[in-house]
Amino acid sequence: MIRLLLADDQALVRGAMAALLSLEPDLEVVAEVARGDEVVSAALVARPDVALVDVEMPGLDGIAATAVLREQLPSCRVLVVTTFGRPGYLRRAIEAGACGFVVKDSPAEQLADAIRRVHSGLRVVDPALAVESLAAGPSPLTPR
Amino acid sequence: YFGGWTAFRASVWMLGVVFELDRSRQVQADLAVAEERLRFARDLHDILGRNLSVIAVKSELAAALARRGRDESADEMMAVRDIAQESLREVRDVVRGYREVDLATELSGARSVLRSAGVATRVVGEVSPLPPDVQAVLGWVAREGTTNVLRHSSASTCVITVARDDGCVTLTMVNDGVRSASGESAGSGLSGLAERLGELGGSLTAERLDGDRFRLAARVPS
Amino acid sequence: YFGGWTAFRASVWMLGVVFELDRSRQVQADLAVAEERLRFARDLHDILGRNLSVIAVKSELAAALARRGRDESADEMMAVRDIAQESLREVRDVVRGYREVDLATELSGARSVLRSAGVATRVVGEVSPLPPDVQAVLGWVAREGTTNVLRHSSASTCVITVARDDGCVTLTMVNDGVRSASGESAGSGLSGLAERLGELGGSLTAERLDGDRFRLAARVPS
Ligand SMILES: Nc1ncnc2c1ncn2[C@@H]1O[C@H](COP(=O)(O)OP(=O)(O)OP(=O)(O)O)[C@@H](O)[C@H]1O
Ligand SMILES: Nc1ncnc2c1ncn2[C@@H]1O[C@H](COP(=O)(O)OP(=O)(O)OP(=O)(O)O)[C@@H](O)[C@H]1O
Ligand SMILES: [Mg+2]
Ligand SMILES: [Mg+2]
Ligand SMILES: [Mg+2]
Repeated sequence: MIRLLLADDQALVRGAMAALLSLEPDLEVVAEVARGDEVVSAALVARPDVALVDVEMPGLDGIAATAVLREQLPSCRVLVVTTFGRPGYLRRAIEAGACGFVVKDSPAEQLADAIRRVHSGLRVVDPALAVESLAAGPSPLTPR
Repeated sequence: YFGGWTAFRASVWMLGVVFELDRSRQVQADLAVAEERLRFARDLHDILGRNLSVIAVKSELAAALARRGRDESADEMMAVRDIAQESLREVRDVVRGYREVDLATELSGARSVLRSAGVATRVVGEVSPLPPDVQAVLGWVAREGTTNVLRHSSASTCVITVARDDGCVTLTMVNDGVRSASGESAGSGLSGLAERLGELGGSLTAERLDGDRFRLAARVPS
Repeated sequence: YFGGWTAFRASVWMLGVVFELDRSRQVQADLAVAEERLRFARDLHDILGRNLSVIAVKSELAAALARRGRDESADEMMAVRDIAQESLREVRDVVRGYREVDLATELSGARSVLRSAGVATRVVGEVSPLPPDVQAVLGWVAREGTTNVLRHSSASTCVITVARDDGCVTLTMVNDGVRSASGESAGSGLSGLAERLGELGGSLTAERLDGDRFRLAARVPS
């Protein structure tokens, strides 16, 4: 059994993802949080093997949360999930110690497969997302 | 140093330049508006992206539940339908917004253009929801007023006020730095505005105030 | 006629004007770009509007089928998922289109991503000014190449070279750490690049070298 933590502030996505992944025989969701600053404390209690972490979350962004999680619970591997890649995301995610970077809307099969690969120590990078996130520097559109 | 001929040529050339500068201010105003709309579009993409992610994940879940003969699948599908309809409404609102003049956008465009021309500009009052035709006409007032400030004054400050009182909305622009009457014949910008306002039962006043100031005020029932 | 001092002042003023004119051309160019993007955004909204309508109708149908215990409901929901994913892809493409590809920026992005993944990376050669379409296609090569290094190798070093010779620009990426053939079927990244390069009269080669190395080389006339 691969134990999963899901961190996403979009409750609808998180709930549906949890239900979908739980249908896989080898995956089990052991914790869910909606804020970046709750990732580490939840992980220290539930001891997941893999954390799926959304980038844009209140409290602390998912990439910053990944860095802390990797430090506090190194046995837990991190798969960063997002709707949009933005310039700099991929570099920051890798720097923070994430093993994977995929879009949220990946088909369930692919998502489950990405989780298994990350769990076995492989790196997973969604190519389309990488293309969006590779560029250095801020987005040319006015930042918030 | 310049001889007479050169000076003449130079001033003809300058006339052309001044003309181009005017156009360039208009372009600047258009750019500010376009950029504002793009910001809007980007925000819309963010919202839609999020909604589409929910739709993708939930519909996959619904299919998985249906395959297992589980009753919740119908509920999941109806939830997907609701999200799709909600998103559709948002797209429609925004697309409509492209075709209409949106007063808030025009005002923020005006402010940013004036500021970038070195005019300290404040927009006072709030634009409560107004009917589209009122927004459109006041949007035109803001544009023409802004162009006039740039063309006919060396303003260092400008205050734009939007206010509501007994059944009317007024938009007022006051700037300083009015140049002494140039004698050049006035154009048709303000009279065009007065006409548009008249069609909605409104009116326009434009007057020189003390202290080199100019006030443009549009009033329209709403 | 102009005296020396006046002429001097006039020419200083003209300098300012010429400077402003340059800026105004820039503003005009920016406006053209912004308007192009808005057109894009509008098209996107039309597509999204259509897709969202289909999603709304199909998910309602799926729910009705599920309530009647009919198996087709799962297929309908998978179709909804596919439409949602397709729509998201289009949103992403458009959002990406807002960003002009600048080769120097792409290369420094590639270097920093690879370095943060522990790959010692050097970028060699210089990017002299290149036409936008050449920069765009080489930017794509850099992105796809970098993604491939991350996905298909355990590289410890990577060298990216940009060079010009007789009317061509070449971009080469060499990495080590090639994994033994994984048996998984290859994707379409490189063939897509070859196609884009072909449109500009260029070409792509990708080959395994001695010592677990991989070389990707793009060549395009410029
Ligand atoms: N904000 C202002 N500051 C100082 N003077 C102004 C201002 N707005 C208008 N004026 C004066 O009022 C006149 C009439 O303005 P109006 O907009 O009708 O015409 P115009 O700007 O000269 O030409 P057009 O708008 O047709 O291009 C201007 O020529 C100018 O002398
Ligand atoms: N830098 C590299 N190091 C090692 N092998 C590589 C490298 N680049 C490409 N390859 C090999 O070439 C194959 C074809 O690459 P290509 O980019 O066309 O497809 P892909 O990356 O597998 O899928 P896609 O790009 O469509 O997501 C890869 O599957 C991989 O085996
Ligand atoms: Mg989020
Ligand atoms: Mg005028
Ligand atoms: Mg590839």
